[in-house]
Amino acid sequence: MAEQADPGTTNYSMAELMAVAMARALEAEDGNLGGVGAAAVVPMAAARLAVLTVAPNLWWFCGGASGLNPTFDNLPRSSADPKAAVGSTGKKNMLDVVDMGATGKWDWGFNGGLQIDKFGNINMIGIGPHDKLKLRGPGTVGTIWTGTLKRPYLYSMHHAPRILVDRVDYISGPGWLDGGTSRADVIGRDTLGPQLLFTPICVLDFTEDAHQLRLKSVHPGYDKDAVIANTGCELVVPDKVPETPPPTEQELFVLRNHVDRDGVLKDVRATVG
Amino acid sequence: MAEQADPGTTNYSMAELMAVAMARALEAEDGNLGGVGAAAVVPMAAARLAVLTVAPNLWWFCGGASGLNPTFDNLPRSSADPKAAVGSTGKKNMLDVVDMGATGKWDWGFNGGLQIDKFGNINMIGIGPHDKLKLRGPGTVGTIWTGTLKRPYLYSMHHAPRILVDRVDYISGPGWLDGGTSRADVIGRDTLGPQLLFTPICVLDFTEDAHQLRLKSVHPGYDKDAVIANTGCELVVPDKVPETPPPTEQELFVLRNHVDRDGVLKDVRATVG
Amino acid sequence: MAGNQDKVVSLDQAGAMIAARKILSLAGSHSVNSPMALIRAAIRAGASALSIIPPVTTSIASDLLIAAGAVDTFYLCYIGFETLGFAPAFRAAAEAGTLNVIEGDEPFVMLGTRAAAGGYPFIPVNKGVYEGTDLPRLNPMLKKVTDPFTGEEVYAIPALPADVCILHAQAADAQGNAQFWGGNNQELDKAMAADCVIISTERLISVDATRRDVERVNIPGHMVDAVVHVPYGAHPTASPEFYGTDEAHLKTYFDAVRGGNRDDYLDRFVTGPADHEAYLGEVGLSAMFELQKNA
Amino acid sequence: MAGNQDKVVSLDQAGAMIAARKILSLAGSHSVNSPMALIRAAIRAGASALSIIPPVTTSIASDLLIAAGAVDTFYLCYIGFETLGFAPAFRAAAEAGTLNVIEGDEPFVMLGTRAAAGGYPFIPVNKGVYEGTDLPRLNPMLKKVTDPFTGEEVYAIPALPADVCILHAQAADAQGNAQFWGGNNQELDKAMAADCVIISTERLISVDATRRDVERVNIPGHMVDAVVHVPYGAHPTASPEFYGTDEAHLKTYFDAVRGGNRDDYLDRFVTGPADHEAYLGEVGLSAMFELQKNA
Repeated sequence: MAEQADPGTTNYSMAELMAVAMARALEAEDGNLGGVGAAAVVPMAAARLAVLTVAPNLWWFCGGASGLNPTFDNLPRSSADPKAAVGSTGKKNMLDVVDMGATGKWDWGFNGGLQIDKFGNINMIGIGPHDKLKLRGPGTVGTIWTGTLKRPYLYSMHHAPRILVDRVDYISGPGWLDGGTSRADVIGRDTLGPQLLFTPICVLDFTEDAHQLRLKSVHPGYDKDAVIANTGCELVVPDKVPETPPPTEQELFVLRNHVDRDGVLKDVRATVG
Repeated sequence: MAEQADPGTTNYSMAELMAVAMARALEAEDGNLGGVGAAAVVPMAAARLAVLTVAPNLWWFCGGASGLNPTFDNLPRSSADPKAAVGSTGKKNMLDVVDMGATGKWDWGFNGGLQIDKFGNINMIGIGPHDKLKLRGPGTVGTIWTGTLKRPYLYSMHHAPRILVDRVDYISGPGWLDGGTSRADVIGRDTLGPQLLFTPICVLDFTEDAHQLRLKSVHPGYDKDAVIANTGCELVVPDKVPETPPPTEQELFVLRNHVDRDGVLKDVRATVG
Repeated sequence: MAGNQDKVVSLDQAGAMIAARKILSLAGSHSVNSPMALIRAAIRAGASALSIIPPVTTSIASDLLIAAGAVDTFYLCYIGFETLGFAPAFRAAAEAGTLNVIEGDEPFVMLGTRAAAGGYPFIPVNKGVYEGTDLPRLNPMLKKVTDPFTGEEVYAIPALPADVCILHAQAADAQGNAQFWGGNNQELDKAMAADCVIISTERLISVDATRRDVERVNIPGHMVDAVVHVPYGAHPTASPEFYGTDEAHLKTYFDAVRGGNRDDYLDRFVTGPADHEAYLGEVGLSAMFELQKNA
Repeated sequence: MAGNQDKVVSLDQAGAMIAARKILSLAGSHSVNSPMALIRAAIRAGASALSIIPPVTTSIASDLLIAAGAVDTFYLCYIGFETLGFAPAFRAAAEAGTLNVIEGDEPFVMLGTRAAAGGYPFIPVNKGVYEGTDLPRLNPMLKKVTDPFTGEEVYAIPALPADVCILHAQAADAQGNAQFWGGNNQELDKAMAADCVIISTERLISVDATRRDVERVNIPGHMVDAVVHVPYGAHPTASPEFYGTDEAHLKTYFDAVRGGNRDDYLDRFVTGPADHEAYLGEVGLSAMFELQKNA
């Protein structure tokens, strides 16, 4: 059964660690436009932190409240909270958000899933036969845009064999599909599949040609074996896997004083197993 | 050659007379929603005057400036002038205006044409063969919505044989088409064809079954014969045709003090012949 | 519905108007600006066998209707209770097979609504949108159409018209001119796509007040059939600039439904209270005032 | 074009960007908010063989480009000079057969733009829209398509993407976040339907000023490629809250082109002045200030 993920220290929470790791990855997107959706408190924190640290020119859209580049320093629990739009430089209509999905104008975005498979495909639909789902998922929301996003990023607040599976029951968000050239063949060559996957215990990427899930770094307090034991799919595990560098003092300072003054990330639930 | 229309008195201008006549007609539309488009200074004045006299619950959309139910008392020369939206209770996007055309949600509207024929069809396209137009018209704008408007109204600032023709060269705004049941047959029974046509010398309506142009009243200073002489199509002319009642003192007071304080309607050009 | 200059009705009247219709469209986003008082009124008025077209993300607004047994068919894009978990009534009904779920998504709901708003019979989408996904297989309402300009086959999303659209506004006047503060502007298309539009509002303002601040008007009154003045009418969801989401109340609901005590919740908060004022009494006015701090 | 945080370019640079492209989209309405300084710059930069997709009503913005010989193809909805009469250069070129006119209309231009903005290959329209009119016969870009949901044949309007969209804003910041005061909101879809978006602005404001008044932002900067600071950049058309339409100047233009003296006008106001400041000198600053009274 799932247990609360342990960041291996009392210096920061697991959600804080994940937000920091995700923020760092956004350095590669500086100047590019992306977004976070519903139920996305950690990606929201990551985008705001990235702007204040490694990606000052990041453009980001904040879900339901619809703000572009908000400057909140009290992280809301929901992107739909109007306070998530504080200090925005613009507001987007939901229709425009969809239009930009359909026209492939989003550079990056964070998405999660009920299930994520070894090629980074996402399932938000459910588990079991569709006419009699064993687990009825919450619906696909914007996961379909992983097919048109130039570079999708994935995350899951839970790392468990039931979530990281060999093959998703349904593809609501296309990843690298069957790996290899399959995504390029089916969707076209304008977009890439998932770049990274963040979980409570590690960061994963995808191999260069097969586009298969590969362990990239393990969070403090966990090791390779813990990752393998809690993963339901085949995993490429290099001989040497570095530790995810823990949040620096500066990152924690900015996170707690300019992103999340209320400490919302202290009690966001993240689980293992 | 066309000459300036003479209102038969120095008490009011021809454009003022037309605005008053058109405003009176809007009594039948009290509570209903309609609009005026581009180059529509007289319909704008008429709608505003109607609200202040006979149709207090009229809903009307004012063209390019996009205001609903504006309360200007300085009539602008153009509906695109931002001052045309003064005091509005709402603004409409152009897309919504089109959507409402396509879904048949406009109750009434005023439209004009390069040519108007005996069944109230409108041509804004031009005169002559389409690949070599003798007169290139300004384009159809919203005249196409006469097909979905519940009750179109027509007007022309010019009354001449070249304008009121037997058959328009092109239909950009469908009227009663070929008369009789043809409009109902082709477009459906949800909308009616044109109700009235206002010109500088008369008001016309359409016969009940054939839906053919019929003289309804002649403006002061003109008579039946003048109308017939300046009309290029067959016209149903009843034995007795009343005079259009001239503007009352109260109508002129409201028009000049609450609709058109700058006297824009004093020099709007209206011609005969 | 332009004509009437005074569209104000009582909450009970609005509930009966909703209950008389079958396809119900909602806006709001997640746990913000949901027309909760209208929903409770519709349940009290006996709404049943509804088809729900929700906004792209929905929470208690839809789940409560399902919990009350008022829903047959649900056009799904996303339903959930964020950090609390899956929508409990939705999940139970879907897994039990008592709810017909249309497996929709953002383009399906947004463009189906846009098509209905604009009178397009359908909207064809870019080739890339559904490639590589299982959606076309799972959603029989998606069909292929041949693009007459290129000869290519593309997916078509049908227009999704509604019988009635219910919305919660921050301010509206008696003509129905309504302001929605915050959110992502799904309201206008939702209203245009519906035969009947009913608006609950925090503040009922004068038409002159509307004219003073016309740039804030999101829906012009000619599209609106009824206006209900319901302060705190979005509770337990948030009303921007008035009050924040009542997280504790959401948890009360969530725990009750997941714990098999949905009737207790319905009795106490939906069917039990005689009117909206009684509901607020049950919630507690001091709790309501406390939520204002978090607006 | 999100990346760059400073998109400010000179008017000459913007003119060259426009002149390097072929399908030009304009917003503004009639003689309000036309990007006239950009248009003059594009003519000076040698713009030629353009296809113009105008707003639903256009006036001197399009007619001047035609007068300058820069236009091959014109997507017509409505062009005119209101009380002055027909657009003189358009009419002469169309009647002489030197201008390819696409016989469009409101649904064609608006929905073609919407389709391009949203990535729909086309938009099918309600059956009633074109019935009884000659438009389908005169506009070969309208095609029939079979509605896969009903089997009925309906008309389809193709997406009308543009290479470049030029707009005049009342305020914009260096990131391209732009405000359009007044008008009927054709700008956003126009911008989304274009590969490149260039905005001239009355006021160049700080990003902090944008944040202070975000509800006025109509186009977010990530859609914008270049911003040009051009006070009086809409002259002789109006700039809402800054100045009214210069009716006398429109008549000067109208009389010159209709009277066969278009080159005199072009020399004096378009190709002659060394820059925008020289243009304003030719118009006369006191005349400009006078127009402010009519804003």
